[in-house]
Amino acid sequence: MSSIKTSTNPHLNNSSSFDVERVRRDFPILSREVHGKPLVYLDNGASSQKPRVVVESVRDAYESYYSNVHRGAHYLSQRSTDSYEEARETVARFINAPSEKNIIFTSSVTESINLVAATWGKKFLKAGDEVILSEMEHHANIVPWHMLREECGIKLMFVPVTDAGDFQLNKFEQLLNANTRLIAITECSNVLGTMVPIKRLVEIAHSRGVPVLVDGAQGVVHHSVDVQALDCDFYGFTGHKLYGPSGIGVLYGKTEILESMPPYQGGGDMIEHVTLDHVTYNKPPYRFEAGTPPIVQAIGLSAAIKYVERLGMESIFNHEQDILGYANQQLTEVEGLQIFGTSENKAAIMSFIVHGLHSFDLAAILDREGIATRVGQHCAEPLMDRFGVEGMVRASFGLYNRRKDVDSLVFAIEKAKGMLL
Amino acid sequence: MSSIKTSTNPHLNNSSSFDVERVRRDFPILSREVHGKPLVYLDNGASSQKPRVVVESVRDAYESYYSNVHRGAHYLSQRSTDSYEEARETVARFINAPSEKNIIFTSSVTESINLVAATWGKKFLKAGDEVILSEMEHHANIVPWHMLREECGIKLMFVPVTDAGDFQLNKFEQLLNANTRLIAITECSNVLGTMVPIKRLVEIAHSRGVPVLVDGAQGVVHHSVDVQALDCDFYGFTGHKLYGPSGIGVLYGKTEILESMPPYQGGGDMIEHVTLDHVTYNKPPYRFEAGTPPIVQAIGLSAAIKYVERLGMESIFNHEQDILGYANQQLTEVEGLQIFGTSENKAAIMSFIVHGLHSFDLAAILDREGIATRVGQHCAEPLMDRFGVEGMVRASFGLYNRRKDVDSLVFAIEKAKGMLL
Amino acid sequence: MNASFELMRYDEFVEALEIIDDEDMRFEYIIDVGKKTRDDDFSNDWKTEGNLMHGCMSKVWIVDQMQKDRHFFKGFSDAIIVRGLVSMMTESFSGLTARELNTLTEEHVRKLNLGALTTQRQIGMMAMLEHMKLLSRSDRVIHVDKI
Amino acid sequence: MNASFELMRYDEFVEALEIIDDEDMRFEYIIDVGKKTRDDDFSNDWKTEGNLMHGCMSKVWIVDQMQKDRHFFKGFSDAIIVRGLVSMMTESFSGLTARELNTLTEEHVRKLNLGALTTQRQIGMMAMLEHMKLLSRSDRVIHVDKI
Ligand SMILES: Cc1ncc(COP(=O)(O)O)c(C=O)c1O
Ligand SMILES: Cc1ncc(COP(=O)(O)O)c(C=O)c1O
Repeated sequence: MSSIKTSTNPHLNNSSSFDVERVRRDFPILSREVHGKPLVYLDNGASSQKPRVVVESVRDAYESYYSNVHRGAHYLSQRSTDSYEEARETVARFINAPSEKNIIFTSSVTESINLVAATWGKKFLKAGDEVILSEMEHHANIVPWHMLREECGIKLMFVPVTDAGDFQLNKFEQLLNANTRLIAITECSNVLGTMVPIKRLVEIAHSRGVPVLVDGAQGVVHHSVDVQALDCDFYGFTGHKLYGPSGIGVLYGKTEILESMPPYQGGGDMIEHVTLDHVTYNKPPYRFEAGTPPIVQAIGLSAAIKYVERLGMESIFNHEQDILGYANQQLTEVEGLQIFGTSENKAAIMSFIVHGLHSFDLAAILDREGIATRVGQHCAEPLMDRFGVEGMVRASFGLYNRRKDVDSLVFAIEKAKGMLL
Repeated sequence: MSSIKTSTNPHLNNSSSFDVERVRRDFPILSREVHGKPLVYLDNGASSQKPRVVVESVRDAYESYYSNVHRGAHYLSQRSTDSYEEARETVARFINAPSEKNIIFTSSVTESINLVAATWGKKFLKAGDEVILSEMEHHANIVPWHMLREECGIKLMFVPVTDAGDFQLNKFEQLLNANTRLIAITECSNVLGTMVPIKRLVEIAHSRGVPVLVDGAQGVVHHSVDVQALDCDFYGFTGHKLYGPSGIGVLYGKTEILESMPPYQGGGDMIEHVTLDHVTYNKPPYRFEAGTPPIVQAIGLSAAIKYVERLGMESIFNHEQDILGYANQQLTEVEGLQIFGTSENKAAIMSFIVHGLHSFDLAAILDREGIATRVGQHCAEPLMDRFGVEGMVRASFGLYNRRKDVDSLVFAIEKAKGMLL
Repeated sequence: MNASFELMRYDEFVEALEIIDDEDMRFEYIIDVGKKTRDDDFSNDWKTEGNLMHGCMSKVWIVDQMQKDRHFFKGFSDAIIVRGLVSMMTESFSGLTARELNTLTEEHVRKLNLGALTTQRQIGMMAMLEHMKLLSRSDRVIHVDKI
Repeated sequence: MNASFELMRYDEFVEALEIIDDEDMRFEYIIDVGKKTRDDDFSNDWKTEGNLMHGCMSKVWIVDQMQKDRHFFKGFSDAIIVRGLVSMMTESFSGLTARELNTLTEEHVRKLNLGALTTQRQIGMMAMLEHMKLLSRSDRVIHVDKI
């Protein structure tokens, strides 16, 4: 990955193969105005916008072949089941899972992680067992483990990050011990942008026989993922950040592990037989999909994945790294602005404060200028504590952002300074 | 409610105020063909089709104001949050909840029931405590309690149904005892159509201090619901059966009960504060909505509710009762056909077998005739055992069905008999 | 809205905001109110956990100083815009009796017509009003007469 | 598909279905095959839990009778349409050695071109083929020579 500090980086002026203006035309919302100004959407870390093909696939499903899945013997039901299962195959191909049977659909990555904590966690973890997280986890990858701590007395250990926001493999190794039972780690910090060296981390963890869960919520959006190459045991992500619909998430798990897990929620589709006294459960992935699943959302996610595949994750990565490099350059020049997260390996996320300005005031003025950013703790309170701040403003970039958007951001920051200081 | 046995029922020829042909034009899918025949969609019990306004509200959300909710300080985020919270108000109004704070969005009624079992259930139930269900529960309202039985040793008691498929209040009263801690009951059987006398049941249960959870998955679709009049403690339903999107469910709970409950899943939005060692939780309903919720699905559900409100639940009920009466008349005349569920209080659901024909063969031939029904155990295996059958064919009617659809059904059944016997 | 008491400061705000017909300028007006609320108007001693109003995106402190039977609120926030809003609320609704306070409704907030404000902040202001009402009934009231 | 062995019965089915160019008629063809498979072709003794193929919507039993090194399958279902499909599968792929069986692929199933069948049933037939392969390697094989 490219360093954001080097402006001589070959990618910086080289997103020629990627025609961003053309790409933008696929996203109807991007041409709207906010407070009378053109929308500059820099809140992709929270959720991204949807290309027309995604919205169309949703409409088409409802208007031409919608039905419940796995249930009816009729044509529409089979047509919907095919599309739903085809979405599972699309996801499997996208992250290079060995089989679509390794793919569980959930409603969000939050649910994916909770599922693992409540099934695998509750079955295999006991008091005194240790789970290693990092200091830069999203609450979604802290609270489920905290709840397990409350329930069964496991211990949580946190790998600290450096001032630059880098993950420290050596500190991680120091935390590993005979009681370590799981590593639950983000692939990419939603605040700092830092990419965690997952492959290396998995090697180390596996050499000690410890499985690894990866929170890929941010990672999967910014670069191409190969769960077999990473060799992680679980990988979760959420559809709405990957240009897909809201209400859909994914959990990948290795076959033997999924097979060893008890079910999560109980209901239709996840059972084999139910009598008044006894219940037997279905095989994975169905064992973990109780009730009517988010059918059309899975179909929409599949359309989103095909869309980014068509653009190419490599091209998206290069394009975003170009924006990131430019943003780094431009923001560094703003007086009083402090960037958090300056790792050499980072995704296109820029969190910062401007000294003397309250972040809420700053974000509010950016909003009046049509610029959507996020402000606050970013569901990462421990990380805010680590950096001793109450909140940050975050500009997180997506495949449709441009250098021009960075210019708008910088202009608006200067305006805010003028208004508030 | 009207008896389906009386053809002199005033409703039977009296759906004049309800122009079904006009209503059908709101549902694009209904004009499609299946296997070269016009689609006759009679699988509404599994999931219903979506009116254009629902699909449009989803498209509009994505194309004109989509963003994550509760998070950003920017315009789109606030616009999305408003729409999401407005959906909560719509749901509250629709089932007459005292406040929108009583409404939790889930991904399905299956999740709603699992939520109650995993939070309220795990906190307040212990070994030996009894939960009363009925013999006609959907697996979604059996398996979560079964899982709790496995985990904590509670006991499940099942109220039997009569041969006509009626719920037996007296048998229910007999099962009530000092160990009874919860009644979890369907409002309407998804197989038999039987309406359970919830109001009366709640009175009896409350007189013993026992709370009641109502599975309204089918009930909410067919008649108007007033949770305050019913006085039930929990009420769950699912959006996709109510002409809304897939991937959205609802849990209503009384305020004091929700406040007494620990959280379900952990993640963003459901917390107040997170440090490495400690977590404090948000108030209901947010405490129970971890992570990014099904934003656009809630908005779509709101559009669906407004749609049925516009038609009027009363009119929908009367219209469907007319179809039901007609279907009962016509199907009774088919030689060898046996109807399951002949309660005087039933919703527009007809389950049956034809003696000498395997239900799968029958449903397959119906499908070739363009008629979508469901066949099998309908996620209600104990009920199949009760009636001593391996499966049934179910024709479940929605607001857009017509007497004509019944005629098509009967015609196709006769054809199947010709082909198979 | 048919209060039998006068809300002079409130009426001034309503009038000032009515005259401004540009959203951006209304926004700047709030910033100005925020800037005018100086740090030294709000004692550091009051910036305690106990005086925090929960549920806001930035920190908001409100205190209620009672003189005779009338409540006088002071508020502060670390963010200027919010500080402007808190000031408008506390100044608007000071000088009332508990009974009078309780007659205030959403309408009072809505009438400020802070179109520049997004709905969430409107809700935030409603929450402030509710918070002030609660505060006035709590044991946190500072009885100035007794000091 | 370049099997070095012959599948006579299979080829007959493929041919017959190719000639029929109407979906409904292809459907009726399967029903006919199902009807021709009589109850007395499939011993009641074989209708055991153990011989059930799981995951089907209706009951499907399959047995494998081995003569020398060749597998001869018989199948039955309580539903006529499924019975037709099972019969086509078991008749098509009987008489092969274990090694030959293992060369059979999805293509063989697809080539039957049961357009009248919806995808799920195609998948069902794939599952049947897989089930037959597994069965032939299991201890459930009935060795006819030894009887
Ligand atoms: C009575 C009843 N309860 C629960 C469910 C489960 O609904 P869902 O699959 O949407 O969670 C259904 C629908 O199948 C139902 O009919
Ligand atoms: C790193 C990370 N993990 C988890 C999540 C939670 O995603 P969701 O809210 O879709 O479950 C997010 C997004 O906010 C995230 O950035």
